[in-house]
This record gives sequence, C-alpha cells and structure tokens, in this order.
Amino acid sequence: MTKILEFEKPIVELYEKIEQLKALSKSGNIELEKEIQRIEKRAKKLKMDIYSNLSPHQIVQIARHPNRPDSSSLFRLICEKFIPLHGDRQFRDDPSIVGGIGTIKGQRVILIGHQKGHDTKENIYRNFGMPHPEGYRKALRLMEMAQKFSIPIVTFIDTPGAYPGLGAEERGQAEAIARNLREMSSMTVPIISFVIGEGGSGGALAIGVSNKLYMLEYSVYSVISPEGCASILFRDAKKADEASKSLKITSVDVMGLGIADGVIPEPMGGSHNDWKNLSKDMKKQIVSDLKNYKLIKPEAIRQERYKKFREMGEFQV
Amino acid sequence: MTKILEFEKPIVELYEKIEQLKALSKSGNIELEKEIQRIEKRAKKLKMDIYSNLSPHQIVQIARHPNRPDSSSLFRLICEKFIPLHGDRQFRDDPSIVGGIGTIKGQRVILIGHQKGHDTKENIYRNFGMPHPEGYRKALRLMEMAQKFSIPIVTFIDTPGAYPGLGAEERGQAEAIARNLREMSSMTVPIISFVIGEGGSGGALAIGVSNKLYMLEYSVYSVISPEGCASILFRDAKKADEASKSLKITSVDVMGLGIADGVIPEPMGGSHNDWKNLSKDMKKQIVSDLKNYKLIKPEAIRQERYKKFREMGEFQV
Amino acid sequence: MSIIDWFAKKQKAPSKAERLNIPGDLWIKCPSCSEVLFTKDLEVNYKVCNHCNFHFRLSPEERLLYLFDKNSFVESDSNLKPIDFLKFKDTQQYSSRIKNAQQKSKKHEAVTIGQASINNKMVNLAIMDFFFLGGSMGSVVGEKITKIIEAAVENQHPLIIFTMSGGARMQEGLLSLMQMAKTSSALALLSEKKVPYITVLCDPTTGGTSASFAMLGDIQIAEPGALISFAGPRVIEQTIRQKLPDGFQKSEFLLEHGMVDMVTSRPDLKEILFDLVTLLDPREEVKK
Amino acid sequence: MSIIDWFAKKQKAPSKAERLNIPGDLWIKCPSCSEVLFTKDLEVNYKVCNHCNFHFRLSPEERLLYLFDKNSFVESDSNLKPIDFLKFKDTQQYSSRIKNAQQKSKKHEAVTIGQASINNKMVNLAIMDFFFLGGSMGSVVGEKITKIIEAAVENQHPLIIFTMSGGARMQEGLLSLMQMAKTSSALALLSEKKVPYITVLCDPTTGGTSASFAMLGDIQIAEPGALISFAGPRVIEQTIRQKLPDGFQKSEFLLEHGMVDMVTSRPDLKEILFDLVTLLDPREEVKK
Ligand SMILES: [Zn+2]
Ligand SMILES: [Zn+2]
Repeated sequence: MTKILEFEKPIVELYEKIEQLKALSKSGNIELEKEIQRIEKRAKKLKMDIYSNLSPHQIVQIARHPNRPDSSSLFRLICEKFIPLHGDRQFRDDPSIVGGIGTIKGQRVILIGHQKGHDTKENIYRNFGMPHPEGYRKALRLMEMAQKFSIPIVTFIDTPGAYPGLGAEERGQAEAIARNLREMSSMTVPIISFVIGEGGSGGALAIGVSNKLYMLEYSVYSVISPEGCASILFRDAKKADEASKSLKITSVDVMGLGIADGVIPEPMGGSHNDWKNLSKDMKKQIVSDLKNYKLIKPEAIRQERYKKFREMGEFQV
Repeated sequence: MTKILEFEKPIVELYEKIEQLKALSKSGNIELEKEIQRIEKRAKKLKMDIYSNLSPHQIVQIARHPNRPDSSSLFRLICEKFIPLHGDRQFRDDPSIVGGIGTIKGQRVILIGHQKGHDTKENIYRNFGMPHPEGYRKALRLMEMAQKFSIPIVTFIDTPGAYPGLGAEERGQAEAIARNLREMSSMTVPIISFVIGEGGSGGALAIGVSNKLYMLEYSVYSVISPEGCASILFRDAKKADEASKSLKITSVDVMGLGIADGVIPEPMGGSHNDWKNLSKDMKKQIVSDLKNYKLIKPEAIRQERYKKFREMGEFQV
Repeated sequence: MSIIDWFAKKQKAPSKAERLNIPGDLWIKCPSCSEVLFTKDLEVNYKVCNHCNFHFRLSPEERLLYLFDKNSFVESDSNLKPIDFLKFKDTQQYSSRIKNAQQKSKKHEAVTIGQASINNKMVNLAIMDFFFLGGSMGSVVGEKITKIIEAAVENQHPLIIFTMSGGARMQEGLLSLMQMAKTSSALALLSEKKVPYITVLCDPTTGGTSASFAMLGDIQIAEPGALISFAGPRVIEQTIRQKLPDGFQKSEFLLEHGMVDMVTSRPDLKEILFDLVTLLDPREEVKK
Repeated sequence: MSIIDWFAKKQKAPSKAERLNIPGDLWIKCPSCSEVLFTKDLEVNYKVCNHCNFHFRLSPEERLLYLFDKNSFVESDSNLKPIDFLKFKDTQQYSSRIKNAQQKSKKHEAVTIGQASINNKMVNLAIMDFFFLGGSMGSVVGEKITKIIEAAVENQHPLIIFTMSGGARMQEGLLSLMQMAKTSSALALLSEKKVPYITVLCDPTTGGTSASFAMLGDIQIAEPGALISFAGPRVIEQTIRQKLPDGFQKSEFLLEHGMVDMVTSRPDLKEILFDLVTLLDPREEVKK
C-alpha cells in the first residue's frame, strides 16, 4: 500500500469519490455520468495545481516517500545483468550501502548506492539508509575495483546522512568520508551520480564526487536536513518548511547552483507509483553519458571532475 | 630483577657462592681466596659448557625471556631521533605493534615492530605481543607512508603469533596478514627485518617480507610454536623439546634454510642483560645495509625481494 | 593454525560423510541433517544435500566435472613432488605420510593447477584438495599456486583458485610458512597486470592458506557453511576459554563481517563464475 | 554537524574562558580545573593551564606567535571575502552575521593561509579560526584551503593545517558542502606529488571539516582534550538517546581508536612539527 502524503489527500479524496460514483452509475444514470466527468476534470486540475506548486518542504516529503524507488531495485531495473557484491574486507558488510557489478546496454558498470527500506523492518536492517564507516569503505573498495578494471562507476544517492552513532564515530566516520572524497577525485573512470531521493550532507557526498550529477525531479540535496537547520539557525524545529526554502535543495535549485548537471523528470507527484518508467529515463541518461566518456581519455575524465569541483564556491575577490 | 631460566640455575648458584665467599674473605683468608678463584674458574667453564650447548628448546626460553630487549627500547637505542606514530586510521591503535619515524646515522627510517611487555601488566596491555588485524593495518599504513616518501623500512619481529580471538577473527585477521604480505612485496624501498625474539608463524611474517632478514643469535622463527607442533603432530604437548628440534627454528637453522641473511651475535646466554651492545651491532648492520641500498634502483630493490621469496621451497621436479 | 582441528578430527571423530553399511555404497547419510541420501541423486545435485543444503567436500576432479567445460582442463606441473628435506619425524616420518597420501589420492600433492574453460571462456585454475594431508601448504603447493599465478600474469586470462586447506605444512618447517609470502608476492604482480582473480573459499580454508592467497581475491566467493578463518575454532576456544557462538567463522559469518562478496550454492556457481570473469576481464569489452 | 553544539553553547552557556571581574583582565579562571591563572603566566605557557593542561583556544595570530619563526609568516589571499549569495536569513541575515564577525575579528574569514618557517624550514600553512562564525567552512574557507594546497603542490614545501571548525557553513547551502569535495580533491594532487601534509586538530574539529581535509594528513596530531568528530555529541545523544561516555570524541579517544598519530601538548608542538616536516620531506635527504 502506498503511503498518502498530506498534500495528496484532497486529490485522493476526489478520486475516491469518483470510484464511488462509478460504482453507483452501473445502473446507467446519465446525470451521474456527467457528474463523474465533472469531478474527473476537477481532480485533474487540482492535481496539476498542487503538483506544479509544490513547496520545497513538500518535495522533501516526496523524496522521503517510503515507496520511492530504492537503489537495489533500480540496479535491477536498469541493468540487464547485475551481481551484488558485499563487504569492506575489514569489519562488516553495511546493509545501508549496496553495490555490485552489471551491464547497462552491454556496457560494464560498477553500481553503488545508499539503500533505504520500504517498511520499518527493512529500514531497521538498512539503518534507514544511514551508513557506518564500513559502508563507505565498502563503496571505496568497489570503486577501487572499478578503477582497476577500467569499469565506469554509477552511484545512487539516497540517505538522510551518515549515521551519527557511537560505533560510527569510534570507527572513523569522518575519516571514511574524507578518504572517499579524495579517492573518488583521482579516479580515471567516469563516475555518474544520481540523487534518487534524499541527498543528506557529507553522507551523500561521500559517494557523489562524480563527473555528472543528476537530480531526480523530486529529489533533494542539502548541506543539512531542513529540520536540523531549523532547530539550529532558526532556533525552532518547526521552521523546517522555511529552512527548506532558504537552503535551496530542490532539483531545480541544485541545477541553479551549478552543482547538478541535469534533472531527470518524474511522473507528476513522484515516482513512487512508477519505478519502471523512471528507470528507463535513468538508463537512457547513463547510456548516453557512458557513450560520450568512451571518447575521452582517462586522465581527461579525471581532470574534468577535478575542474568541476574546483570551481565550486561563490565569493568576492 | 632478571628472571633466571632453569638451565641458568647451576651457573647462578655458583656465582652466589662466590659472592658469599667474597663476603667472608674480607678477613683476608688466603685459603678462601684460592677457593674463590677455583670456583670462578669452574663457573666460567660451566657457563661455556651450558651456553655453547643450548638445545633449541632452551634457546626458545631465551627468546621469550621477559627481560629480552623489546622493539620500542631498541628503536630508541638505535635511532638518534625517534617519533612514535600510532593508529590504523580505521578502528584502533593496537599496542602490540609499535612504530614510528626516526633517523639512524642521519638516514631517515620508518621502524615497526611487535611489542611485548616486560611484566604481566604491560604484557596484558600489549596482548603479549600478539596483534589484532588493526595492528597489521597500522603497520601497513606506516609502510605505505614510507613508500610514499621513499623512506627505508626496518621491522623487528617478536611475537608468539597473531592473536587467535573472537574480535581478531571478526575483523579479518587472515585478510590483514595476507594484504601485508602482498603489499610488502611490492614496495620499492628497502625493507630490513630482524627477528629479535620469537618469530611466531604468519603473525611474524606479516611484517617480515623483507629484503634482508637477520636473526638475533638467540631468537627463533617457526611455522608453529614448538608446543603447538608437539600437541598436534607428536600428540603430546610435553614433546615441545623434540618438536623444537625437528622444526629447525634457531638462528643457525634459519640461516641454513636460506631464509635468514645473517645472525647478529649476542653476549653469551642472551641479550637480556645487555641491550646496549646488541643495539650497537644491529645499528651497524642497518647502516651498512642502507648504504648498499642507496646504490640500488627502487625497482631493483623490489625485484631482489621478489626473487628471494620466489626461490623459497624444496621439492622434486 | 586450524590444522589442529583437522588432526584432532582425524583422531577422534568418525569420517564425516559416514557411509551406511549397505552393499554398493548406494546410500549416504548427510552429516548435517542426518537424512539418508541416494548417492546417485547426491552426485546429480553437485554433492549438495537437497534437504539442508549441506555441501559435501569435493575432490579436484569433481569440481572440474561440475564447474568447467567437459574435457577442457589441461593440467600443468603435475610432476612436482614434495620431499622430506627436514627428515621430519613425529609419530610418523613425513616421507611416509607423503607416500600414503599419494597412494590414496593418486596425486603428488594437495593442489591441482592448469587451464580450463567455463562456457568457452578460458581461465587459469588452481584447486586445492583437503583430502591430501589436510590440503596443507608445503613447498609444492606454494610453488604450484605461484606458477599458476605467473601463468595468469603471462596469458592474462582470469585466475580462479578453490581454496581448501588447513594451513601450512608443519613438516616442512619455516619453508612452508614462506609459501605464504611467495604466493602473495606473485599476486601483487597479477594485480598490477589487472588480471581478475577470484577465490572460491571451500570448507575448510584456514591458517596460512587463508592468510595469504585465499583472502586476496578481487572477488571472494564462499561455499555455504564453510569454515574460513585464520585461527582454528579449537585454538580460539583454548585461548579465550569459552565456547564459540554458533556459526562463528562460517561463510555466512564472513559475509556479515565483510570478508566475502557472496555465499554461493554449488549449483549456481558455474554461472556466477562465468559472469564474473566475463564482467571483470577488460578484454571482453574490446571484443564486443 | 556539531555546529549545533556551537550554536547551543553560544545561546545558553557563559563564555568558556570566563573572565573574572578584576580590572585589566589580569586574571583568568581555567574552565577545566577552575584554578585562577595569571594571564601573563598563561600566555608564557602557550595558553595552557599549568594545573590541568587545559588548552585554551587560540587565534591564528597566537598560533603563529607560539609555533613559527618570528615575522616569518607571509599571508596570502587575505582579500577573499564571503558573500551572501543565497540571501540567507534565519534569525539574522547571513550578510550581517558576516559583517559582525569581520568587525570583531578584523579578518575577512575563518581561515588564514600563507607561508612561514619553523626553525628556518619553510612550510605552507593554514590556520582556522573558531572565533569567526564557529570556524565554519563556506566558499572562502574552502577556496583558501584549496589555494594553499595548490601552493604546496607547486612549491613542494610541506603543508600544515590547523583545523578548528564546527563544520560546513549552512548559510551557503550546498556550495558549502561542496568545499569538502574541493579541498579533498586538491589533497589527492598533493598526495601524488608526495608533499608531506600534517594536520593539527584543535578544539573543535567536527562535521564537514573533519570529514574532509582534517582527516587526510600523512601525520595527524591532536591538541589535548580537543573535540574531534563527525557528528557532534548532542546529535549523537539525541539519536541514541543516552549520555555519551566521558572523553568520547576527545583527542585521547581518537588516539586509542587509531585516528591520530599523537596527542601533543602545545609547548612540545613546535619541535615535533619541525622534526616531522624535516623527516618526511624527501628533499631533506638530498641536502645532507
Ligand atoms: Zn542434509
Ligand atoms: Zn586548568
């Protein structure tokens, strides 16, 4: 069952009414038919109104929707062949980061992504998509394998952030993230990243130092969660709505900041009811990018990535 | 207080007697003086007899002597300047492996060694010189730093073996050792190793894939502890004596097998009463080797090491 | 060194795959679930119990049969033979231990190496044999493993090693330990050449074998339920003076602790191996 | 982001180094042991409490004074200034926060970079300043750190960075996060050039700063008692709903957990830094 978000309720209610009327209209009442058409029109308009005027805060809710497509499922939808790989070879296989090797239109790729669950049980197992250091170290191991065998890397970002817990601190969360940033920057294979849901701070960036970054239309990418920002800067946890506006975290905003290279359109209201079409568009993007990168020398691929991040920042000289 | 080994007792008793007589002879008794001289001669002969006929099992006891010089102390005796460095950057600083950077006759070196304690408290802290995986990972980190900055590596081996415990297995003891073996083999800086006490199996080798291996005269190096071998192969834990003979573990035997490149002589009966002279001889060896390796190209240093281990093994074609 | 466990088992426990007293060896009792299995069925099912997924130990010949293209295997260096260069004698001469093992196995040593194909994709191959002196690594095992690594460095075909070993061969003293360094050093060269290396960790893989080439695969696969460890369970129990938790040091435990990429049942193994060597091999890209 | 803690502290707690109400600020109370210290003594002792070894927080100027050769520092890129490009307004405009910080500190930003010498050995240097907006990393901090790394790539002198920062500067949104990638990428180039890089982690070093250039030193030194973490203690306590153990995320804890090479008291720091840059720099070898 798909969860209904607060702002979706008026639409859902209208459609429920339509269903009820349809059930009644089996008797062939023409007045009823007209009423149904009228309401259907209204529903369509309402949908358009609501979804084309979503606030950043509402987009955050879509980005966090429990039925939003997850990394593992997208790997399998996008790849013809996919073999999951596990482990950091040091401490633990972190279930909040998944990865593996596969083919996309025949082209070899290493895929890595944050992994959330779709229900409470799975979310607990996946730690709500919040990695420990061993998750980042697994990601790095796979990226190093990709580099070794000249395999392009594709990463899917979907995390509230790196896990803030005892074990994570003890085992060097900061070190793990920092190392990934440095090592990703020196890879000579292309790295293509998608923010597929929540791009939460350093925990997101740790697999996102890429040549190309795409935002799914209803994804967000932020230096801090709107809730965190609200309680720190606005001194009022309830001002998350306002904070999410100020932080410029939607796909369009992130494009505007020059950080994302493109936005992958989603069905109106988000992909949680249609993973398949989304995966097709993502695949198209990956295939096209990989084709381009085949023509570019490894060292130039690295330099492109370096240059991209080198230029980030706004200041006065 | 220095521990007295079983076979040292007759010698120690004679010297005690001499001391007693000397105390009495203050009165100037000529007969007593003669007696003292007689016993001193006998003690000297006995010492010679015992120490020049030590069984491998007795040498094992010397190698494990609680007052035997340890890695840290030798670093400080050998180096003009020494700065200890810590940590694997992932999990823990393992106190059973120590390391740091220093100078030996002005030449930069990275030093790494197993570290035992001299008393129970220190031994518990040092886990009796038995590393966990993080100890080997710390060693590797330091060796990689040495490689990065073209600094020669010196390692001191002194361990009963890698620690066989729950955490060690969980965190990949086998992986940590294996990785060190592979990575050490591809270093282009010279690696010089000394077995300073006990060279226990894979846990010793994990910091011992070196260009030059020296055995201190009373050190041992073995694929398994004599006790372990006795209880497995001889089916009698009490046959450690016999096992230690069969295994060929003394400095002379290890030279004979072509595994050690030299033996550093020790004072009769072992270095536990004279760390300083030992350190001088070790320093001399290191200085001389480093001088030679300065004339050899990095790639040739690596190839020399590869070739050395490549040729190890006895079989029939 | 969990070779200790191997010796201990050898002394006390009855053979694991306890054959029932029925003429013709038609039936066999699963040592894990005690189900009585029809030998022919078991062989058809890759020697995996279809009741509990227990993986029976295989000889090198069986692995070749189950996992590689028919008659594709070309063995190399089968002539290398161990020698008792230390004149090692415990309860028995090492030389006579060798002789017995050779007679029983009709092989010279505990590892078989060569080239074979898997769905027509050529690979370099080493298969260890626990039934030969506990799969222990002496000079010959180390030499043959090194030789097949060097062959892979030369011919650039992927390398697959099936590990199945109690550790170092004590009767060859320190030279057996040095095989760990020798094989691992050769793997450094292989890694530089970017030739894919896959290990399949079989029951058991412990001691000096696990702490060298067994743990250095680009991809590490474990057979279900295999004991994979540095120290053997008995040594650990003696050290920490408590019973080990269930499943400790088994394949699934290693997966959880990040040491292996997957635990793969034998019937799926051929396909997975084929996919992996194809996906990792940079030369496959060019072919297309 | 333990910038949270910084803000929280700012709101509720009185200034840590509580100045006593005595004319002329002659005396100061140690916030750790509550001992009353004579300001002059404290300054002579590197601003370290001689009763309990508490390390008072230093300004960049103080660090230069204590640790580097007199008048040797040549600053670069001091002209770079932050701008409020998102027009970020919380309880206050970001632009006015900047203005206030600049007025109080007489500096444009939370980091000072340049070259200095230490016992006549030239080094590249960045010193962060927690007193400037919690040492948070926005575009200018990221840019200046990157510039000094690039200078080191160019001039090959060792690089020392003193970190002292609550993390990313939220008011610059995602661009502040990207400074983590920018600085770390530059360090990859420095590492390839084999130029020694030493970090001195000062109180506090958290969030986006710790998870980028702060943790990437060849050698990592921590000042005693410094808070060094990814997540701040409050965030963790809120997440796990329990009090943190004493000393958690402090320098000594990080040493135990293998994250830093040493915890060094300020009076010993100059000598250690000199020794390390000399020992690590390959060009020193040639000189001899
Ligand atoms: Zn069964
Ligand atoms: Zn104090």
